[in-house]
Amino acid sequence: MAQISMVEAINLAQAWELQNDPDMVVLGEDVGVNGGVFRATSGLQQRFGAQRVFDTPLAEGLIAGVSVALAAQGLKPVAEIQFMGFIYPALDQIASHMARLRNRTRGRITCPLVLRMPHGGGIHAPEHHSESLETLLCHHPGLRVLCPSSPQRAYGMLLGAIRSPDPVMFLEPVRLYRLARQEVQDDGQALPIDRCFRLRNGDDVTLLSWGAMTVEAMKAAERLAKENIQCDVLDVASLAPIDFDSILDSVVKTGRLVIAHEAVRTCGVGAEIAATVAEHALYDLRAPVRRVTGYDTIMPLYRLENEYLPGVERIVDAVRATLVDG
Amino acid sequence: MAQISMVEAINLAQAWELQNDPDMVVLGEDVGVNGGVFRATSGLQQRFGAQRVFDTPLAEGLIAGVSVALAAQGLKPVAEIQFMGFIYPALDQIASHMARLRNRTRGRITCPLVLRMPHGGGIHAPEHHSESLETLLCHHPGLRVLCPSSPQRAYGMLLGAIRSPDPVMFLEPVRLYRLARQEVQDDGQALPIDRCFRLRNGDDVTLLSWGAMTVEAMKAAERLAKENIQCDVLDVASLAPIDFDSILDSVVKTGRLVIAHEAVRTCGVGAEIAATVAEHALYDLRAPVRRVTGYDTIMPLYRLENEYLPGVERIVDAVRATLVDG
Amino acid sequence: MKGGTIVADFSVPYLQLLDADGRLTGPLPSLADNPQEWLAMYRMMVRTRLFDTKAVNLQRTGKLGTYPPCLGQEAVHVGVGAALLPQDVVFPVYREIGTKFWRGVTLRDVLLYWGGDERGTHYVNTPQDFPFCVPIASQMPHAAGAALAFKLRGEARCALGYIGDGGTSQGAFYEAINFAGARGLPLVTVVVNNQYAISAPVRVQTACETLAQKGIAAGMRCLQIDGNDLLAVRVAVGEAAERARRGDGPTLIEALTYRLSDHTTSDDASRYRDAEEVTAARAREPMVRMRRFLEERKLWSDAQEAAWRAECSAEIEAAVQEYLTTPRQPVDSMFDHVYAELPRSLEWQREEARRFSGRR
Amino acid sequence: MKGGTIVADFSVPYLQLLDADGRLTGPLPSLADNPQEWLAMYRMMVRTRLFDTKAVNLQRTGKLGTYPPCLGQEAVHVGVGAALLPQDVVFPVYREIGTKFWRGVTLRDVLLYWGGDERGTHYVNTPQDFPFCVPIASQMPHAAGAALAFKLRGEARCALGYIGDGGTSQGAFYEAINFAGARGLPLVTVVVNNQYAISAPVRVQTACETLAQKGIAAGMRCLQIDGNDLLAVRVAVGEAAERARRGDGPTLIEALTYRLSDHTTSDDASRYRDAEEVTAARAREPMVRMRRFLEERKLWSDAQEAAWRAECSAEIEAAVQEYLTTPRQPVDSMFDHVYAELPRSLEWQREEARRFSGRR
Ligand SMILES: Cc1ncc(C[n+]2csc(CCOP(=O)(O)OP(=O)(O)O)c2C)c(N)n1
Ligand SMILES: Cc1ncc(C[n+]2csc(CCOP(=O)(O)OP(=O)(O)O)c2C)c(N)n1
Ligand SMILES: [Mg+2]
Ligand SMILES: [Mg+2]
Repeated sequence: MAQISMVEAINLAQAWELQNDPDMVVLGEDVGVNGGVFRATSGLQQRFGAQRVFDTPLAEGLIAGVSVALAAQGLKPVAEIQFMGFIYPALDQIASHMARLRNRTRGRITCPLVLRMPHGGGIHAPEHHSESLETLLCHHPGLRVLCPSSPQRAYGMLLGAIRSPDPVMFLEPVRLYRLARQEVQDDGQALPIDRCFRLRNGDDVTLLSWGAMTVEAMKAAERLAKENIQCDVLDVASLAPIDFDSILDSVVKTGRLVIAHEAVRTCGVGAEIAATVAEHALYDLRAPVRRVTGYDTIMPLYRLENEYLPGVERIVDAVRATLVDG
Repeated sequence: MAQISMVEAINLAQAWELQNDPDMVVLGEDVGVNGGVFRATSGLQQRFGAQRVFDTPLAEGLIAGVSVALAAQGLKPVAEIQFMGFIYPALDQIASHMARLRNRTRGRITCPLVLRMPHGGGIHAPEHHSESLETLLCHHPGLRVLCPSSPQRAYGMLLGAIRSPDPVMFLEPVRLYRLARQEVQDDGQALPIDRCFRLRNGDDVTLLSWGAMTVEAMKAAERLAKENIQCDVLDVASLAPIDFDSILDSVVKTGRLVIAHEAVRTCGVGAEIAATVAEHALYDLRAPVRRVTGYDTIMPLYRLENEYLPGVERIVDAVRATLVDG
Repeated sequence: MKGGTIVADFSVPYLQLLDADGRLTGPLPSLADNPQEWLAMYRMMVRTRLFDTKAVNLQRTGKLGTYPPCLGQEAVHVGVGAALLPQDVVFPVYREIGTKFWRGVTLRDVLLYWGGDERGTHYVNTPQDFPFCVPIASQMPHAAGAALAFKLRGEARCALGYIGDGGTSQGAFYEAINFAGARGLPLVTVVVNNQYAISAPVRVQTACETLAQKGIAAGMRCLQIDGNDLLAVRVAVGEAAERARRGDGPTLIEALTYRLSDHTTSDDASRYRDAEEVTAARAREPMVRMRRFLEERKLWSDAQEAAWRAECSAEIEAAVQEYLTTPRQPVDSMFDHVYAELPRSLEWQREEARRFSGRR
Repeated sequence: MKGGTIVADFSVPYLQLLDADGRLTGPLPSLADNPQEWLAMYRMMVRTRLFDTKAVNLQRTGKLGTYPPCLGQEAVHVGVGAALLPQDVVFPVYREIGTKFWRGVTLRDVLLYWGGDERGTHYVNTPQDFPFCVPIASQMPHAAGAALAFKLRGEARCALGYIGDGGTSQGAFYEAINFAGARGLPLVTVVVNNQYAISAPVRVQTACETLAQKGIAAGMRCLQIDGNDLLAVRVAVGEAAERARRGDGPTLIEALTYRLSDHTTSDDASRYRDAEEVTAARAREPMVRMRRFLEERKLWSDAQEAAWRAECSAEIEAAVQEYLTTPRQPVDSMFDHVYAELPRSLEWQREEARRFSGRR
């Protein structure tokens, strides 16, 4: 088993499924010869041909709309949106058709497909290249929204996504693409796409995050462990629908909850989790749920990026506050 | 003072400002000769001419993008999006430019404008004509998002919106357009656009809603009053930024909170309010915050519309549950 | 512009076969030289118009929701229907019931849909056709996508995408035809130019002298036709579909017609257009001329007309009864098709919906 | 298509004034017959290229963020700059620094922007010009909107919208030009066809033989020019701008050029194109021919070239120093420009940001 990066894992998962599912096609901007601007589709066109892995014109709405019909026609499109900040032109197709076609036709026409997209900041990218817009997707019933945080989970969850009968939005944290390498078995095994993953066991505080923030959360948990504060760290991973059973189990155990995400605070997925937890486990909560999030401002250009993105310090501080509070 | 409907109030406010602000222009689909599909701009083109009130091609992205530049050029565009369900093609302009231009240019170029749009269901309209998508806007810092719930507030808040230096999304509940008439003084007085409005005073439970749901909330409050349950009913009105001061004051007083909105539950504005209240007033809460919302499903075609939209029964039930809970 | 040479040249042809008086303007192409089909098409136009009239009445009496009539546009819709094969796939907007009926969609289905019931999208006879599409132009990328699927699989099929004159202002329309051009996809685009987008006349949408020329920007074959001429529609769409199926690429057809009705039953067209204009347009409507054409050839008579109308009316009446007596879907139906399987987190919401069902 | 007549005819003219060897292809229109301007434009091309090279180096040494070079496209950008008046407004994409410099944007501003600092959009000398626009094609509706503002106010100004070959696939591009056509707006659209959108050659985008013909779908005047010919750019854009300012409507100009560099400093163009292709393109690049043209007329010499380069290099060096020594904005700056006034709900967030500033 090789040590591979997340972007390699994503590449492998696509290759596996292209090999095994003749209906799968890969499309998007620069996914062909260039192999994607992050190389997530590198070599796939060479290996599977331009009939199955191909570049589209520069139009995200088109990519999404064409994918809807490819899926309706029984193909399995796995399309790349080059950066999540460029999802807007595709939102009409995502919201009005992907999320609804099954419901609209009472199941006659369905839309199983995957939209992959780099997510989040931290790589000093230009404007609009660092957005975390999961809320825009999670607010649309009918979609599944995933965000893996390790090479292994990326591999398994992507396979799960491709095999899902539902349309799946697959958010890939750019900061993790090459951050760490991990042994990943290229065995075609899918991971569940409706579950949290527990990254660390602890009894004092539940610490929830996803994507690149899981790395900050784990660092925070390690730091806090030295003060004898034990965090139960969960990678939410499936942002819609959310696995509230696991989250509530953990909160009932710890009585405290901190949520960390990069996205803007207002109406972020953290708000939904905090609201649901406070609704279902209010009497188990020993302190207010704290959210450590991007501010309600515009993600700044890169010189101030690290002032904007939640980091270890803010998470540690929130966890400590939670313990002081209650 | 005449008794007028909300749609007439909206018409009057635009006429007032067109009369007094030579830079204001009205644009959108069918806003000219036809006066808008709900007649919100009826007679304006006749009165102010086709230079100031004009039809655009059928393209919401264009309407939004053109408005950005009109505003940057010192005009004051008040544009209509025919239904909120058709906001998607405009979201790129709204999120990438309206919300950001001031920040991007450190204040050099600003974007004061109003996008008006019918909001919500309840009139047995076709598919996509009944959406409540405020979350998509509230999640974008830089925008103000308003939703009036009476002719008077519509008049005053629309004037406030037009005079605001910020881009304002003005959501008009279709169900209220002609539901009730009210005396409205056509005096050009703006109302604040950063405040809640208290619709009823009570000490037992805080009941928050906006748009057409305020009518259901008020009916619920009246029903509950007969059981001697006194609701503090607030029309949130300004959905972004939210007036949390008023909300927290009320919750501290009542110790209980029920939020009713038409939009999908997950990541709805109700989630943000619930999360923020539970964060800042956890120890004042005597029961879990309850949300009465649209389900996490697709707004059904109209035969089941009333099964989907939250109504008096569900609100009453939630308030009662809040009292039993705590 | 001094020093200029010409690097590209284009022209937009126009096709009319049957003039407003029902006279042929020239020899009939073999594609349309089929008396059996003339009759079938004419009958379908009559059936469609009778249904359309009934649907408007149902709405007026509170028995149907907002409904977009197709009065005056039947030739486009029926001609398209006749030009396609069952394996082709249609991507409609919301007005093209003539095409749907031709392809076997039932009258009841259409009533159910505009009656606020999702089951109206069932289409047992044409299971791959897309349902009505309300967000303007968003169906066009689907049409291009299906055409891509056919091409990738090497199937001799075409996708037919409808778009209105108003719809040609939306970016999605251009993106789709541009893509179809770039990949040489088997896509036939029919721009139904009925002169209005709700209240906006075509000149609000564009300065173009034809909407057909939008195809030039997509690098595709394009033409304009008399859309009230059933035979021209049949020929132009038939040729385009055949080219598409045999791999000769996409075509864009602008069909000139006129919306004789209000935009929908919620609209009042007298607010924005003159009675004279409508009267003039009525003289060019599609059914009279086709009837004359048939009558002159002794293929149709007043008696046949009366009999066929009676037959259609009875069928429509039966469908209306069926529609009106169809019980609403259970409240669970809101949850049944959001995902392939109901997620855990939706279970309690379904419980809540059940609990309050019928108790507002 | 039998029975067809032609209802519309179009052609796309092409303009080149200076060939790749620096020879005039015909008489010079008076618009471009201005030796002083030739020199100013040539100098600006040199200045732009020297800056561009420096910026790439800064990125390579970690002193600048991702940067999109303009190597080989200077003639389009500088020619556009020279063709415009100060009261016109430019809506760029991200590569057009030649235009910005011409209009008085400082070198430091451009460095600041790509150096991750919003203050790089300040543009004191051209306060209405829009900053770079990253979401492809979304600037085009702005250009149309500004043109509408000029028309509504009766001002003799034009808006200039830039778009890349890749950008012509986005719906927003078509929506904007279609609107400009419909309203006869003073909009000049320059399609910079540099043959690639990152790795995708033009044929991935479209089947069109020219991108100029996109203008036909917008009902507007359109032409194709040699975009590496500074004089052709100056003339074509100048004429289009004059027409626009005097109310004669919009023009779309396709400028043929070639991106000699990588797409950005994050890109590796050798992955998707041959060295030979680049070599062939280099022979057609814009600066050499303009220098020859000037030298032949004794307007420029090696000595002048050397002196000018030295002057530019010194200026660039100074700007780089200024840029490198510009302190970052305070953390408060994230909050200062979200709204005209800081909302109450953002106050405590600003507190939090201050508290953690510099403590990650
Ligand atoms: C994206 C979007 N915007 C607005 C509307 C509202 N609307 C419904 S039909 C229509 C006009 C369509 O005109 P056209 O394309 O010419 O088709 P026609 O109705 O004439 O058949 C409008 C604006 C919509 N359905 N979708
Ligand atoms: C909406 C959107 N999608 C994708 C991108 C990523 N992207 C940046 S530049 C580019 C290619 C642009 O090509 P072209 O329009 O030809 O301009 P050029 O870079 O050649 O100047 C892409 C795909 C983007 N910036 N915006
Ligand atoms: Mg129309
Ligand atoms: Mg390019």
